[in-house]
Amino acid sequence: MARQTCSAPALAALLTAGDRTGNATAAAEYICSKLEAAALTSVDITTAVDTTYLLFSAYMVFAMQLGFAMLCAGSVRAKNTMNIMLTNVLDAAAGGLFYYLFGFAFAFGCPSNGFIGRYFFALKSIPSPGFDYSYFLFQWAFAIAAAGITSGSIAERTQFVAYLIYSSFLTGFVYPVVSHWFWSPDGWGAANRDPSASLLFGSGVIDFAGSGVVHMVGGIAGFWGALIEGPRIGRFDHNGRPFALRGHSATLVVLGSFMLWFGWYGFNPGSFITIVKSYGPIGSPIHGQWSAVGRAAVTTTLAGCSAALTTLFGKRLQTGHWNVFDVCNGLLGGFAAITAGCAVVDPWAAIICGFVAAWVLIGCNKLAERFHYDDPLEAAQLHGGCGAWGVLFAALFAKEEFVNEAYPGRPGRPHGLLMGGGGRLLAAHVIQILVICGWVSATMGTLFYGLRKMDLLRISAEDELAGLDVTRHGGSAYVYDESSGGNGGDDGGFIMKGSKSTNRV
Amino acid sequence: MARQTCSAPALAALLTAGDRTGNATAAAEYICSKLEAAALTSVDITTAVDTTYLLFSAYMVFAMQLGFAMLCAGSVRAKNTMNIMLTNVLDAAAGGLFYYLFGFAFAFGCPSNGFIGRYFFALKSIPSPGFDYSYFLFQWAFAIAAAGITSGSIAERTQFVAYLIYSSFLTGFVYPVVSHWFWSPDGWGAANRDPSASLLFGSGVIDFAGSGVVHMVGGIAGFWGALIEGPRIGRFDHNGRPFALRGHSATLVVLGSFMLWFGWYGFNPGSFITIVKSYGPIGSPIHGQWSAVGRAAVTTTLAGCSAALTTLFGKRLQTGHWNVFDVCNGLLGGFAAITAGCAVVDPWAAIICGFVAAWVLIGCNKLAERFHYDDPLEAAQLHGGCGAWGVLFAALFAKEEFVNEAYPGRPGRPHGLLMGGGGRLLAAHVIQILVICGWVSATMGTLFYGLRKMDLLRISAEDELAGLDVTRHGGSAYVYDESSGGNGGDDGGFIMKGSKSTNRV
Amino acid sequence: MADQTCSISGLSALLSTAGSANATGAAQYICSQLTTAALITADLTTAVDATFLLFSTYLVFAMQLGFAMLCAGSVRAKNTLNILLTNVLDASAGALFYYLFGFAFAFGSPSNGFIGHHFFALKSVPSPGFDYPYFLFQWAFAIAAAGITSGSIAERTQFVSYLIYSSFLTGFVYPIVSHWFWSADGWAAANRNPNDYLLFGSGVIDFAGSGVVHMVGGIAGLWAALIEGPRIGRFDHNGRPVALRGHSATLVVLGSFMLWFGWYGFNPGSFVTIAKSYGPVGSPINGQWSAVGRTAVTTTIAGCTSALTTLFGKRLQTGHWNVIDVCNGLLGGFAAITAGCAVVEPWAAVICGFVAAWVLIGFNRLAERFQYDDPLEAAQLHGGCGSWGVLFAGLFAKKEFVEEAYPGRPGRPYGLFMGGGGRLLAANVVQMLVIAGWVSATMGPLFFLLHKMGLLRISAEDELAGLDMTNHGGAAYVYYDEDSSGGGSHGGGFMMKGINSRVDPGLTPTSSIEV
Repeated sequence: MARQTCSAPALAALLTAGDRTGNATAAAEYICSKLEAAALTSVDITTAVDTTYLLFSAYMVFAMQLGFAMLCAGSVRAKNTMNIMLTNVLDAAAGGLFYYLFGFAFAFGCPSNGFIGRYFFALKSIPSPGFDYSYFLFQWAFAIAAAGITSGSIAERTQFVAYLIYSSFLTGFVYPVVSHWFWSPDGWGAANRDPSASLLFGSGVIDFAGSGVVHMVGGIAGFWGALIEGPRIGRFDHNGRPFALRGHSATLVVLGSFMLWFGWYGFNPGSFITIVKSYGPIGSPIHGQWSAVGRAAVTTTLAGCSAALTTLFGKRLQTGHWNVFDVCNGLLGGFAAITAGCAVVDPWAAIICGFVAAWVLIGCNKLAERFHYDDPLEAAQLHGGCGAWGVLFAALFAKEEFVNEAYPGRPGRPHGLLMGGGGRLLAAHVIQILVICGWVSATMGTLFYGLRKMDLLRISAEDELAGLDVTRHGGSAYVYDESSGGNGGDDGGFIMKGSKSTNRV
Repeated sequence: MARQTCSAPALAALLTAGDRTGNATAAAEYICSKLEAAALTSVDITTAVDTTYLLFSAYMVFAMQLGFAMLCAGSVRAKNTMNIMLTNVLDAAAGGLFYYLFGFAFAFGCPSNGFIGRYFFALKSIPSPGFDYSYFLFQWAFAIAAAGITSGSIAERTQFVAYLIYSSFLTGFVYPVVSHWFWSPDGWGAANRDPSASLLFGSGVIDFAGSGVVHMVGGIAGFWGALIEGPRIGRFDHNGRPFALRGHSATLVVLGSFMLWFGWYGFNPGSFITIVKSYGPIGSPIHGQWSAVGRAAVTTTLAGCSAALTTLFGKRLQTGHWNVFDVCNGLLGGFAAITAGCAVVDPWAAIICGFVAAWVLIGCNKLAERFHYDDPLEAAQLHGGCGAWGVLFAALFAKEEFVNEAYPGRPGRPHGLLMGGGGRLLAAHVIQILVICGWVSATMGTLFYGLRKMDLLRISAEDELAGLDVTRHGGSAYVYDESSGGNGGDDGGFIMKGSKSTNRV
Repeated sequence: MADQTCSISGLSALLSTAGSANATGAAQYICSQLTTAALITADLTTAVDATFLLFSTYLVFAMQLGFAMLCAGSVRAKNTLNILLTNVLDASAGALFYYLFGFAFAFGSPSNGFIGHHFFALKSVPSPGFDYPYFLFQWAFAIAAAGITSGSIAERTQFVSYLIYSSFLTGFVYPIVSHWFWSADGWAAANRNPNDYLLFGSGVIDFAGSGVVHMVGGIAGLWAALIEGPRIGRFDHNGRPVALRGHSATLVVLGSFMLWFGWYGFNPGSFVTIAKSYGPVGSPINGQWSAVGRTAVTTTIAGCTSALTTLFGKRLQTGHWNVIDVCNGLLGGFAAITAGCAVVEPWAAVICGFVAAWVLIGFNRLAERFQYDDPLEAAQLHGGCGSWGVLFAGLFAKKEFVEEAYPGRPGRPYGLFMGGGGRLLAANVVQMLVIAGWVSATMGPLFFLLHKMGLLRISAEDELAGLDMTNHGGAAYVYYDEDSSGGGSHGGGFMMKGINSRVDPGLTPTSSIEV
């Protein structure tokens, strides 16, 4: 930064000459130019701080992709590990290209209509004020998270080609359109709509970090995918009783869950986009976005924690053992639920959010078993179910003060029903749930159905029994043992020598 | 941020009128209001930068929980993996709730007496100046780290219920009280005590990031737990000779160690809490907290590295092979030791710190074997032993300049004995070690003893032999192979059926 | 923060008497206030930059975790402990050596163009421009270079020779290269001191180190792997290659994602500062913050393109979708974009990644042809794609971005294809040649010497049994322990047969007890 220097003698000369020669103008200009420079430098630093904040948040959201990959890998059987991990890598990679080419344009291309954006294709005319590269990166990380959710639902039985098609379609079109509706200043349902436009029900949808936009979209897409594919072989026996097909590594599940937790601190607090913004009188240490950001991190933490504990005891009563898989899923359910309201609720409300989310997840899982719906990662139940609860929760518990701080400029806007803010916010949120369900079903449901009709969706029963890794990915993920004397590079052979002999027995 | 604009004509008018009409006041007010605004904007930006710094540090400290989980998982036998990982998840989750409800209040509830805080229960009246949400999050991440340490000591043989009880008690009461003593401005032993209060020995305890407050507390709690439980079955044979019960995965140990290393950059440098603070003349690029923060990161790195290398060669001489488990533990021992003094010592001193820490750890491990003390993760030796050395180290090598910068406002305060600062700091630190030992023994020792008397502490010998995962957690952590035709949910079966036949062959 | 309160009464008293000689007082008052504000702003800027640099450093450090997991997953289970230990020691030994003299060789300023000679053991740090965060950032880079090489010589190298080469590389070879191209004193640096002459009037634009880091690591690995020869069983009697697959694809993916995560510190972090305006002050988009974001975007896009290209390219060749190859392709794209990340448009990153994927595939073909064995493809990936990245920066660097990232010399050359003439390309070609020559001249003889002294390669028996059993006291994985075979969970034999047929009980006292 250039340092402004102020020359006292020069100013003194101007001031002295001031009243005598009418040269006060020069003195005033001198002083003002210095003050202007100071103000502009502050603007620069503000931008730098905000960008730093946004970029590191984006990096953390990206780290969630690692979390998804490990969570998915641990939750499937060893024979399909390479398959699911490859899909997670490609979510990020293909998502990067498609979101760059047109996804970001559909989502945030401004100015546009309320339905779909149409600028910034391939980042053309970026940067422009309000739309810098860092913002694109942050939104990209969100987009690939949505696709990552869906991959869990259809794991272990889907053709790789189908995966590539749906992933590109979801990241490049379905998700961007939804995020345009609720997050772009042009979107018809956005709470931060342009000042001149009217809000939905005078309120708009407060889906702060995307319980609906990200989690429900991913979850519902996964729901249709898993429903159309049908359950994995062996998931339900002849009498329709469910069989647990356990994931192959609890360690990877815990690793993934912790990475997701870590990344969620970028997801939720990061959604403020900026951190240097005063809410109250300037210069106050506590009335600003910095405090709200911290609060969002705290509500996120508490919701996840209470959901994890609720699940722990709830499941203990039901099954008689302490199950780490379930606790991790409960934890993530709590996070998915608080995502919508994280910025506008009090910490105590977050505990309620997590408590209910745990039961929502347990309930959805019961329902899924009843209806023979098979979702290897419980993704539809977790992200769809808890996400929907989160959207409702935000509409119930949003606090007036926080709503006005996070969505400024429209005093007297509705807030949470239980906080005395009337039902209009709730109405808007119910609309959001219905619209997301409808849109995703109409697009992704059709896509999956089309893929099935073209025989591109599900793998053959033989492939499924043998495992995708061996049939499609050139070998299994693990080779802990090798026949010491023999040929180490026996690609087709399976990991454990033992399994060969098992077959023989 | 609002942009301040300065109107030159308006100011000129005021200046011109200045001396004629006595209207100088108006001109002065105009100029001053602009200057004030600039100053307040700087304050806002400063708060935002500090919060950004603190939050990302907190996220990194949280990532240590992932590190602990992986380190613990890799260091226990495969049959207890789910158990130890579940305890790590619950440390974070239960810790989140209890620290929210009263832990933070006990620790930092201000104003209070020197022994225990009593404000901010359930974050009531947060934010208030100096106590924002981000500060709570940072302290929570520290609290769960302490509980995580203890879980390693009592791994593989503890009932899950006992775990829940001790973890809540430690995070909710024992640890917060200790952190109140040494870190809260009200604490009787704090080095940053309120200016009016007198310091312990005129010095106070400089336990910057918690070698004593975090690591010794966790380590001593673990010591009593492991001592009261007794060693694992098979750890010492009939003649009392030790048997190594090796962890099941070195990869997880290294993964965990690296994650802990990563997180330690939040733990130590992050403990400055703020980064925008000038030490010298303002405007100097190097005399400020930003430089001290960087130095703390460097001392942390060097201490860990020299400890790792010392352990490598020390163990090589003793055992004849290069052992990665030992190197990782040495590394962590170095980190635990430098934690107290990281901010107040020179980089060269950090190398001494790490070198000694490695031998302290080796010595403590020898002692533990001699006295048939069994600690699966060496947590008591590592965090207790190296932590205690770290507390002493800080009192020996603290440099005057750095002490005055990190704990300003009391010129001439004592510093390290070997740096010519007299023995008063050392005396204070010895007191800290004794007090922490006494307090943790009195509370956690009693608790563990009570649990044992109530038969809630140790699992049965049969359960221990079978492994906690199968008996308590519904199956083993790993299922690499599955008998395709058989019962997918066969919980009791072990991972690799095939390997059975290997034995038969 | 210093007190900035403005006293209205004081100033008005001064102003009201302004006509007299007291104008000086008023002016001094106003100016002192303004100067204080400016200085506080300077402090803020420093703090913001330090925060940015430190967290970038932490991310780069996380790459070491990525390397460790990638390497571990890519070797066979019997050598896992060995490779893990080398990665831990890269970081540890690297820190000590880089602290003692590596940083001094690299950035000790003022110095000559060849090697630095200040700041040994961080003496007189901090000094302006050389603060602790900067040291830490450069350390994280140095250990990355050593980490690359460890992959090339995995599974067959004695641990002692590993310690020797790693110290030498981190403490001497790499710092000198980074001095040449990154220090303000370096003979080929693009950010050279204003009065010095730039190489070809341009200097080498290797922004984050495709050449300085990746080629150095890759070429060192090339010589080592070449001198050691292939692993036993890598090529059969007829010289046909046999894939010796890594033991865990999960770890490979974990490592790749961690590297991707860390690369966001590596590339955008190489700006070192973020609070720097390019255009008129106060503009929201004309500043280093935007360039930093753009760098993150180009990095992402290059990696993504390369991964997709590899996916389909390999699918056509081998008939299956291979996650290991995709991960390597991804990393190849990152290694390639590293040189130019800050000075190219996002669309150019697509080209960079696309070509990088084919470069990697091509080099792998060549390696098989010449029976060169590199367990992690490190020489091909970091050496090959790194070289392409250096060329790419010379071809596609955009004028505006070059002048922003390397300010103060208007009219400097930029990318050939962007109309900037061939001088930048010439400088970058010289960089490639010089790096290849320097690393070959230093690391090549070192490895050859180690080879002659019998310190380089392990014995064939050790190699077959696995390094973990022979040198590191046991296997990395113990999924089953025999103590409990009497208990409920009968079932499992052990994964690694090897542990039963233990090789040398004398060497492995602890493991012999437990089995």
